[in-house]
Amino acid sequence: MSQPVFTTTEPVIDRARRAGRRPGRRTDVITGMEALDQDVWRMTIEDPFAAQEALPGSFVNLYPTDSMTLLPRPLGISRVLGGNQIEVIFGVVGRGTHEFSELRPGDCIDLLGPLGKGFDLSGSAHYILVGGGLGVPPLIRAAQVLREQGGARSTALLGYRSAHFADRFMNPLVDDLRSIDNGQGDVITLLDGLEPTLDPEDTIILTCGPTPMMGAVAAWAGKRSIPTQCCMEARMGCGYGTCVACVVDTVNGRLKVCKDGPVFKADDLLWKGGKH
Amino acid sequence: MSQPVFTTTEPVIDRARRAGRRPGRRTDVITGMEALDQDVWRMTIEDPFAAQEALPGSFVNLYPTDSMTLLPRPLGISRVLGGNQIEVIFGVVGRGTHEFSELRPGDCIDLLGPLGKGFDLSGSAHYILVGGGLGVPPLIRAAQVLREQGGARSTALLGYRSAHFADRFMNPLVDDLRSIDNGQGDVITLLDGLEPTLDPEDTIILTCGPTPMMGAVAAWAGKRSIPTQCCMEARMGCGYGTCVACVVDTVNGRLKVCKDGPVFKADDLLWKGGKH
Amino acid sequence: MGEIAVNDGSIMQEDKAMSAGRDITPGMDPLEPHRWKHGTVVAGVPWKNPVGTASGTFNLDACQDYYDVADMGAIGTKGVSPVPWEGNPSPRTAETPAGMVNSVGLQNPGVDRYLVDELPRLKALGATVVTNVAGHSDDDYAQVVERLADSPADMLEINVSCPNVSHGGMSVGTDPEALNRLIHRLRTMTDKPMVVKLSPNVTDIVAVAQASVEGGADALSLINTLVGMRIDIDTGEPILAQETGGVSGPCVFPIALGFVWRVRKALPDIPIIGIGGIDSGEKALEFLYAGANAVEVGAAALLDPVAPVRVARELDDLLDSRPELADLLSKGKTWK
Amino acid sequence: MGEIAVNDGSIMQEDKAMSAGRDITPGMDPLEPHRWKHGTVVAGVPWKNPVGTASGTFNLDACQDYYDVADMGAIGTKGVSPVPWEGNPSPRTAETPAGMVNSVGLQNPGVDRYLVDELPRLKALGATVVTNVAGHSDDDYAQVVERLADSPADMLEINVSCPNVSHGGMSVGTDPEALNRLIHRLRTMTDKPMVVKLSPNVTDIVAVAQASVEGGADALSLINTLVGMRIDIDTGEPILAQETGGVSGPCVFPIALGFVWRVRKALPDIPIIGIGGIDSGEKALEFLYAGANAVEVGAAALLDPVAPVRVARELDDLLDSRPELADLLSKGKTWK
Ligand SMILES: Cc1cc2nc3c(=O)[nH]c(=O)nc-3n(C[C@H](O)[C@H](O)[C@H](O)COP(=O)(O)OP(=O)(O)OC[C@H]3O[C@@H](n4cnc5c(N)ncnc54)[C@H](O)[C@@H]3O)c2cc1C
Ligand SMILES: Cc1cc2nc3c(=O)[nH]c(=O)nc-3n(C[C@H](O)[C@H](O)[C@H](O)COP(=O)(O)OP(=O)(O)OC[C@H]3O[C@@H](n4cnc5c(N)ncnc54)[C@H](O)[C@@H]3O)c2cc1C
Ligand SMILES: Cc1cc2nc3c(=O)[nH]c(=O)nc-3n(C[C@H](O)[C@H](O)[C@H](O)COP(=O)(O)O)c2cc1C
Ligand SMILES: Cc1cc2nc3c(=O)[nH]c(=O)nc-3n(C[C@H](O)[C@H](O)[C@H](O)COP(=O)(O)O)c2cc1C
Ligand code: FES
Ligand code: FES
Repeated sequence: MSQPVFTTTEPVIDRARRAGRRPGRRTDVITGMEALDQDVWRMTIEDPFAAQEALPGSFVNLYPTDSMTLLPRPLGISRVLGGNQIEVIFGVVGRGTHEFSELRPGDCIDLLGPLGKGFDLSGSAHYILVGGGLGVPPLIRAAQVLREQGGARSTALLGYRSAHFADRFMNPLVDDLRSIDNGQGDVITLLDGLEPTLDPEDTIILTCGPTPMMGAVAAWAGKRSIPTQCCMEARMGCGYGTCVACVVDTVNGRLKVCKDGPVFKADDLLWKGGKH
Repeated sequence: MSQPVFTTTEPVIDRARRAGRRPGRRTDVITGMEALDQDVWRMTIEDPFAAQEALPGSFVNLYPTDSMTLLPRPLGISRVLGGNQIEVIFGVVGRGTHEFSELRPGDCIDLLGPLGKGFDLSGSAHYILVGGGLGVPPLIRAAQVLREQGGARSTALLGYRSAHFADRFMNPLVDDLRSIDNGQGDVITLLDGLEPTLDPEDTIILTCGPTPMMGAVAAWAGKRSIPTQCCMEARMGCGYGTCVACVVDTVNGRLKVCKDGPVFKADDLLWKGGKH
Repeated sequence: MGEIAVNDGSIMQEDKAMSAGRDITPGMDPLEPHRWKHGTVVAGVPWKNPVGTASGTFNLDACQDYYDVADMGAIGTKGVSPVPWEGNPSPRTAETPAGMVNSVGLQNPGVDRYLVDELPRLKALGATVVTNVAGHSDDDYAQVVERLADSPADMLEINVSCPNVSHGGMSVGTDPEALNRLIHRLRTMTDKPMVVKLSPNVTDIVAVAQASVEGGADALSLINTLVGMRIDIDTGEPILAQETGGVSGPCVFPIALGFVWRVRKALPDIPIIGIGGIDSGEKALEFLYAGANAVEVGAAALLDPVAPVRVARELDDLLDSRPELADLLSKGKTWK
Repeated sequence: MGEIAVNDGSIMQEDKAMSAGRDITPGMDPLEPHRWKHGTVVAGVPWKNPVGTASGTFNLDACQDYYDVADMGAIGTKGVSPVPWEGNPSPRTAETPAGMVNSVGLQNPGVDRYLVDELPRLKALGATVVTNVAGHSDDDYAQVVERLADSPADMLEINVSCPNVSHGGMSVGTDPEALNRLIHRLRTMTDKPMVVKLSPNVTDIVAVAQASVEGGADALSLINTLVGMRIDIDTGEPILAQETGGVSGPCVFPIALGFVWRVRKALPDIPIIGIGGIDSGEKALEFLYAGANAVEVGAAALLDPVAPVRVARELDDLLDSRPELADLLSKGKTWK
């Protein structure tokens, strides 16, 4: 009775490539699933296209199967593994991520992507990666690309609510890693601590985390004239730029987080309550 | 992460019994799955309540999981097996039965029932079970109950489109089995063949199959004054008598197939195009 | 915590229930003995919890096999007409994405039978009863209300919104003037709390709501079904014998919620019973936050007989952590 | 054929796709080279197949990464206004059972930018373009139509049905008189085939359709979104910043189909583009049997960029076995 599956990964990717297009939504196989903390999971997915095209800051749309949850769940790519797998790290927030957390290796998941414009890592400078909680994943990918490119120094400053669940992935990819949790302070504490060693002229900050945190980082960096790139979040309708649901206000107008971002220059963003 | 399941079979049945009620919809385990013919399947399901309460002619609601297919799929119970399992035999007609056909032992399926009023097997007579294709299943259950009751003689006359897929289940349960397929004739051919041996005063016909077939059987029996019971079909909204979607016209008004039936006396039915 | 190798059966069961468009609370047992904690009041009538059954999806003989009708906040019964109606031809149902479409057409045994059969039995079982009134004309409605005026029914619900009857029904419910006239007339005939059940198939729900209230309605219930249909692509013909029918089920939930929200904004004081696509305590709660005093469960009850009790149980527990809302409801008031 | 022991992965994948509310044809590859077999004609404009993209769910930069826009029957573009609009505040989307609710509010860069950017690029790529026209007032609509009058757009679609803008939009589309006046005025300004896009949030769709046709509409498209909302039960507040929004997706399918059916019955000759919840060739086909000349795919495209092409491919194959319907469509006629 079983009919051929409509979208196994490889044929979809191959056909799209032959047609000179990007592959649409496809059904991928989960290769690994690990609990990192209470309600925080690491999932690896086999998808050669996503693995090959992932920029630092790119995300993928993952789709739950429940008919109450049709919209995409955007998740940042944390690492590319072995050339044909991507890794995501996600927190259980609601119904969709709850469903994801119950998947196991060998199960399937629908995916679209990679999506979005990434961090600009072309400048040669000391990169400070400032991440908060579930904002850390895209910064791990940024660290991975910086390491692959070679040359640039990198320091990660990571803030967590409690368990430092992402340190072990970031650690091998940066020159220096400092992390902190709510009991001890926040990423601004870490930035203040790092400041004496910084040359603002030779520093680039990449940040991802809750918007208020990124606002605080941007304000801190602004005062010191350190160029900063922020990886933003928004509720999405499509994730690939067609519906205009995911906007953020910038000096260049209302832009789409999913397609014009998710990475924006801190200076271009109009933070809630005016600029910075 | 995995939470307790909301409705495993046993607790639902136990609680309902303690409350003096029937159990609502529950999730059962499939114990067997066998292809009987091209697009005809036999499925066995573990459900002690359905097994214990199944009348001859009872059906169960089975539910697909696809959100396009919320309504129940009523399927006749063909046999009770081992005291805690029921068997259904179904054809792949549309989306719901297609989904069922892809289930395998160990998979789960939602069920409600048993539902409906069954055949009246209290009369002592020679029972003629006249079935057509996928209408045969409830007659197998009737034969099973007649055999359990003991005493009554039973003959099955079964018509098929091609393969005689249900003969092997009916055969051990009746005194005589004659079957036919489209190439050879239909159940009226069989009835005509049986007629010389019949005593109309001591005969009861039970029939289930396509409505035109049952109409023909009822007309045949009517001419000979043989009491006949028909197991009817209708599109259902609920299957347990609450929505009035599944009506059939009778001399007693528009009745619910699911709750007032599915078995009706042939004489009470207003066949399309007037009463026979 | 290393890589985890396999899925297990229990997860599958829960996943399946959810993907079938059913909202379920794992472990919830609707038949467990339960003392209701959070009641509501609708037009002066106390309900022991804010969840009722929606008209047309409850039948006493069918439902009491599965639960104690006294456990519901209220029992909404099938529309009754002055004389028995035999409804529309079959087929009367079809499936739609996360929903269904029906064209039952108010088949019912008539008010006389109702008064000697379902109503007294429901009252004897301890149910709070909302009797749904159907008609093809103003006179029909008047006749039924007259017969019910000194019956033991707790509330009357005037169904001016059924899309499945050719006269009366939706045609009255979509015309504010005609509706106002009808409710006015019925108001003179009974002191029972009178709920007007509104149709979503209108341009301006507030005008219809206002016309009802000015006519003398004590409360509003909404929504009835939305007009819709399915076509069989093998024949090119409508699946329902009646061609079009009424859409209900989870699919109408956001639409129903929007209607309740807009009526509540326009009419801050009128009691509202929210209906449409409710299949969980959480969806019921959204209606209460939208401004409903109570809710009713319709199509979900067709897919599982105990769904109304389960929704009531889930909501009762959700209200524990929302004392402000629970308190307002218990006093016959609503959120905002 | 004995007992079969285990499920295999391939079945799982297909099951999942279906349970997620997506209608899919196993094995279908929308990007495979394909020669379209069954075209249609809408108000004199030939479409190479009967499937277009619905306004607001197509953006050239986003979609051309995934498919060749010339493969679609037509490309419906986002509503354009006389000047750039920045739309509504965020959040602008929420989920509903088998659907979504959006309150984008017609954010768009304005007609001037459209005329130098998206439109010429679409034409250069070989697309048949339906340009969606938005406005807050009659003058707004007039200004846009004037600017488009001698543009390369193939058809204009007047969006008088957006529930997400406070003036114009739905308020014109629900008032037959105002609508008739507006279409009359626009008619004098352009010879381009003019489609009026109707709102489902009305009591009498036929009156609105008739007003459009009498005003000079060459075709109708329906439905736009239904008003609806979701509430966050943790805060008690609406999820959308704008409170209410427009519901679309599979959940609206039976409702949309019913609207097309009723308009076709009342107006046998007007070309109709059917829209609402289409995510498969089969659902598209139901619209054609309901009397549509063509269809458009909206929300489904948000959930998979190639969905519109896939629907077109599936429909093209389904029409092979329906020569009578295919023949009618190719001549600009419709079923029945
Ligand atoms: C570009 C981008 C990258 C992200 N990367 C990560 C990541 O690497 N790890 C991680 O844990 N989370 C990440 N998030 C947040 C993640 O998308 C949400 O936590 C997730 O969508 C919640 O889904 P749910 O079904 O569990 O929650 P629900 O609340 O049930 O979801 C309801 C709806 O709201 C949307 N939604 C809910 N929370 C958010 C949110 N914070 N941002 C955007 N949409 C939301 C959902 O997508 C869905 O449409 C990212 C978000 C964006 C926009
Ligand atoms: C009391 C009763 C007992 C039945 N017993 C059996 C049986 O033992 N074996 C068997 O193979 N079939 C039986 N049927 C028919 C069976 O219910 C349908 O074949 C099945 O519902 C088709 O579902 P689907 O999703 O595959 O088809 P679809 O056509 O996709 O179903 C769409 C809708 O139509 C309904 N429907 C479609 N065909 C029928 C039908 N013939 N009768 C009632 N509803 C229908 C479905 O339940 C569903 O609601 C019985 C029907 C009834 C009423
Ligand atoms: C089968 C069926 C029959 C119905 N009969 C009635 C009725 O007699 N009177 C009435 O006011 N509403 C009737 N309704 C409408 C429901 O009471 C309810 O308003 C509607 O279905 C929306 O709620 P739901 O989405 O929970 O089903 C009926 C609905 C269904 C599905
Ligand atoms: C995000 C979004 C934006 C939309 N924008 C427009 C628009 O600009 N103009 C318009 O006429 N319709 C707009 N619509 C309505 C669609 O074109 C379509 O009529 C509706 O969504 C129903 O179809 P669907 O169920 O296939 O989505 C929009 C719909 C969505 C989901
Ligand atoms: S989510 Fe659709 S444009 Fe960004
Ligand atoms: S199917 Fe609901 S009463 Fe029979």
